[in-house]
Amino acid sequence: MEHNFIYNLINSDIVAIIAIILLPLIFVLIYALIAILGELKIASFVQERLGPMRTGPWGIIQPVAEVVKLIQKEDITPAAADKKLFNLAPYIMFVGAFAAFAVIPFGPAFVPADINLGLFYLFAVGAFAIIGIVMGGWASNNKYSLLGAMRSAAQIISYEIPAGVALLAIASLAGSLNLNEIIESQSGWFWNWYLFGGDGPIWKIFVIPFTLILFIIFLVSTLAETNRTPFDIPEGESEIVAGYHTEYSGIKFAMFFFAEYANMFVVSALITILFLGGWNSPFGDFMSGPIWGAFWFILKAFFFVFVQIWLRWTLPRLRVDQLMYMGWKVLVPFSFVCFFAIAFWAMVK
Amino acid sequence: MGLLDRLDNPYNFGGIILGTLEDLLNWGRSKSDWYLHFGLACCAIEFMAANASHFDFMRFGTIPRASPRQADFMIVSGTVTLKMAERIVRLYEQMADPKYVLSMGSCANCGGPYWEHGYHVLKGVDRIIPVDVYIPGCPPRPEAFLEGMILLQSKINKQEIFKKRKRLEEEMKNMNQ
Amino acid sequence: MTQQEIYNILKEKFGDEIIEFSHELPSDPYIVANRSKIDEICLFLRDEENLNFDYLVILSGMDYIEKLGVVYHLYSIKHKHRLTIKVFLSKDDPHIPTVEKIWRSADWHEREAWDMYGIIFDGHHNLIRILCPYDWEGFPLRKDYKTPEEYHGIKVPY
Amino acid sequence: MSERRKIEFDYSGVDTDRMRVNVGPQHPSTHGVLRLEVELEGEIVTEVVPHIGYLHRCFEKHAEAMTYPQVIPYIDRMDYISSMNNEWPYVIAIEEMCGIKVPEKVEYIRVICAELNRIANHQIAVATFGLDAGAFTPFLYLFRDREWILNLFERISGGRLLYNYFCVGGVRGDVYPTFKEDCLDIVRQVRATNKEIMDLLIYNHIFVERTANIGILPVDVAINYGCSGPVLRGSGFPYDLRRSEPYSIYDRFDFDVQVGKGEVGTVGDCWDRNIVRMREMEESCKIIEQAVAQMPDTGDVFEAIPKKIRVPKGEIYRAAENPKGELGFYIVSDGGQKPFRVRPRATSFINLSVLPEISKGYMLADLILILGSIDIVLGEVDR
Repeated sequence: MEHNFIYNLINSDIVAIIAIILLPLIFVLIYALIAILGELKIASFVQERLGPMRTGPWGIIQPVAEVVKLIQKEDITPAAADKKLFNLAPYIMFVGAFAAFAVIPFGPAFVPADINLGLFYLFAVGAFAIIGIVMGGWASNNKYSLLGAMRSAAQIISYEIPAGVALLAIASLAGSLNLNEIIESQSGWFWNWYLFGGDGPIWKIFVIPFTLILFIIFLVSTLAETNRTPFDIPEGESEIVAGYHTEYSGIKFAMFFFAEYANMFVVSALITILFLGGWNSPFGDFMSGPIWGAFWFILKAFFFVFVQIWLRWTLPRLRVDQLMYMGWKVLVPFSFVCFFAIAFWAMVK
Repeated sequence: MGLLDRLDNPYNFGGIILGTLEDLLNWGRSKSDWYLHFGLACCAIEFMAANASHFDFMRFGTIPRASPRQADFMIVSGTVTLKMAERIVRLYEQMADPKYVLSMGSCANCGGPYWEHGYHVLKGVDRIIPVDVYIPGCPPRPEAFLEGMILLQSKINKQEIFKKRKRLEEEMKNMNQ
Repeated sequence: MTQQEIYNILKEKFGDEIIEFSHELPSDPYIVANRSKIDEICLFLRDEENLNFDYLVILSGMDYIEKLGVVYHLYSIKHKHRLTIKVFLSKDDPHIPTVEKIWRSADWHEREAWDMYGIIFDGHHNLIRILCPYDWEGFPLRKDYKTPEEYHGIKVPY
Repeated sequence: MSERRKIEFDYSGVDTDRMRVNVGPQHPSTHGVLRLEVELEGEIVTEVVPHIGYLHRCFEKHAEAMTYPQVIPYIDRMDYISSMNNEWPYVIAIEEMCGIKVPEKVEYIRVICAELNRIANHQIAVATFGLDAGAFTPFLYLFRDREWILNLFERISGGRLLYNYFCVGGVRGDVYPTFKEDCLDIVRQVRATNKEIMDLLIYNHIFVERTANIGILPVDVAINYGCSGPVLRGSGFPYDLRRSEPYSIYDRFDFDVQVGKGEVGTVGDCWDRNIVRMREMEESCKIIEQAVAQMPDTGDVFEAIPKKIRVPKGEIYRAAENPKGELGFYIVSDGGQKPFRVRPRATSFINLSVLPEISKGYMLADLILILGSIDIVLGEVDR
């Protein structure tokens, strides 16, 4: 708990815990609104148009309108659906996405739960999303939903493996599964980031290609895990209507919607932690400190959220079997090669 | 526009914007309209043009949804045939309340050029589902379509949710008596 | 090859099955054939080396008020010549052999002719309505067709 | 990834249920109101049954009830993406029956309009094809350019989408003074965007993977099914009415008939059909440039328009190269003011009939792409 300024400030258990829980929740809600607006505005920018313009100046409170609308929509549960699972699925999905925020270190002074197995926990909770998706898709009793859920399950499980191997490689470099320790081991200038082989003597340049490839593998895998283009086949609009959430409306759809954006942030944060030095400033001691740490962390994470949105409006969609091919025959072997190289480097360092 | 425009309303004193909950709800619904595009014929192409960068239908806060469950209003653009009529009714019923229908083009309004000899054409989509806004034209220009969208938004803005509920409750009471 | 020459070849091969050849300007020339062996005539037209009508341009059903008809427009991509064959059918017995085995595009055309005119193509594998709903009544393009008042409870006339 | 050709699974030892899915009539990517009854084995399509007629607007019945010029607006509404091209075979047929010779200037205006409309049609075809593959942005880029062409059409005919511009013996309005410059502007703009689309979409690695070796249509099958236009040419067969039987003044222009060559996959796959459309836009640009250079500045476009159209008794079939293929009209006249019968050779209707043949054994996602590559317009399929 020493990494938590609230705990140090108040030092009262229950109030501190509530505050610690609330802070990420508020962050998620605000972030989701920003991300939705970002999605609309970036899409518009890419496509040479303006995007929402009629809600506030430049349409910046558009997401608020969406939320206000979504909470007053009729909440339909189809008669043929499995009602319990159907109603539970979106909340599981959202809980899964939100639980990941428990260990994300926003700055040197704020980690909601500083546990030793942070990386492992994050990885485990990240897989929670497919339970929600498969549940929702199956319970909807809709063929498109079922197809979408099946695709999603196959996709997420396949891409956990290269992502997991990438995590292992970084863990072996850092010698820890604690997220804060991983970040601290990358402190200093930006060439100490694991993207560039981590801290080490000059002949670490031999390992830089492997970490760079690993970074790309991890980026691709996370795109697949969050169902973003070019891997958005679980909700591929042109084929299976809206995929697993075809039958969802109103607030339950909003949960799926929020969870998707929350997941985007989680994986972006993970990339930041593992490869870009988390809350470390890129310029050594310059602009570093608790507040600046949070700034750098959110800036880096938002950059990857932006990359995901950018890719979505640029690339076409892959097909299911191509996705599997890519996962098993390209990413998995390459990630193993990188893992061995990096582990060897970690040994001899 | 919407809530922010109501600076001249009776609840307003000294720069503070006040409104009723109804205003907020109406504002949300009118500014965030997700549509189900029921593209049927020629009008669908003009609708696509309205959706594209040149006219940018998204400015109004609309987002296309492929699933009727998540849509707020349906755009019926084109000739409705008898074979299609039942499908339109079914999709309309699948949409979540509150829902609206925008009839685009003469064919959907009244049968258009097919009104006389079209043995297989439904003479107006309002024979099977309630329509909120009619847009004339064969096909309507994208500008006409945008005008229709503004009309729909202003219609939503003027809805009286709570009064209607009260009235319905009274009617129910009277019926029970 | 001109249509007159094709007519001569056909007349020689099929004799009485080919009834007449008409060529009055400004109309296109056409050949009138008997319905009973139209599938054999078509197969011959497709497979004969110097005719080679491999492309069925269009197959239309017709209503000539007192009788029905089927018109075949053929084209040879190789020799670049066209041919029009007409077959007349009586309204009481609108049966004609199918040509869907010869040109696969005839499949949908014949279904359409059945849908619109009620012409029955003997031997067609799936002769059901194509444009109108499957439970539609009557043949809309016949000249004496009356628009129904109601379909599934929906009023049809304006 | 490209070694995977066609998916063939041996399911003999497995007891599975096949799933029948209804794709359409309201579906994001059936290009209108087509309904496909698809039988799926997992994700593999085992059977496709198209159900059409959801937009059956009784064109042929209307044509019998209208006078000859009144039919033209209904013809516009058949293939509503390429109206100018639609009107052409109809007016050619009637002009031939009545023995009308149209002025030189009208011929050039018609060629330019038809080619511009061909570009507009192919832009929509490529755009929606990209949309089916999940690429939304090229769709908007192509629609942005299409606006230029529509603006020009609006200036000469008054309509954005449905023009009613060609009439028997001429066109409904003369061109405006800066017409030629505008045409050349459009050609420049189209070329610039097409270059961008080539990079962004056509040669995008993911797009190539998605569309190459998918939905292969052999040329003999295509001919037997009566396919025409880019669907037939994509299979490598150079059949183009503008070249094989030049109507109007197409024998005066120098252009190539583009065919699919199987550059990234097999000849006749989805990518080939799509690239034929992309390259035909360039050919149309060439024709427009030549036509603009040759077009006479003076001349009365109304001089050959008859006051009253009375078509002599008889029948005629005339076809023209529509962007989607050979569009023809079989017109039977009984000598009156109304046609006895107008029977269109609906290209999309015939091209669509090949879909069940070429989509078996591919995945559901491929089926959508195969459908997109055929480029149908339901208004013409159902008439």
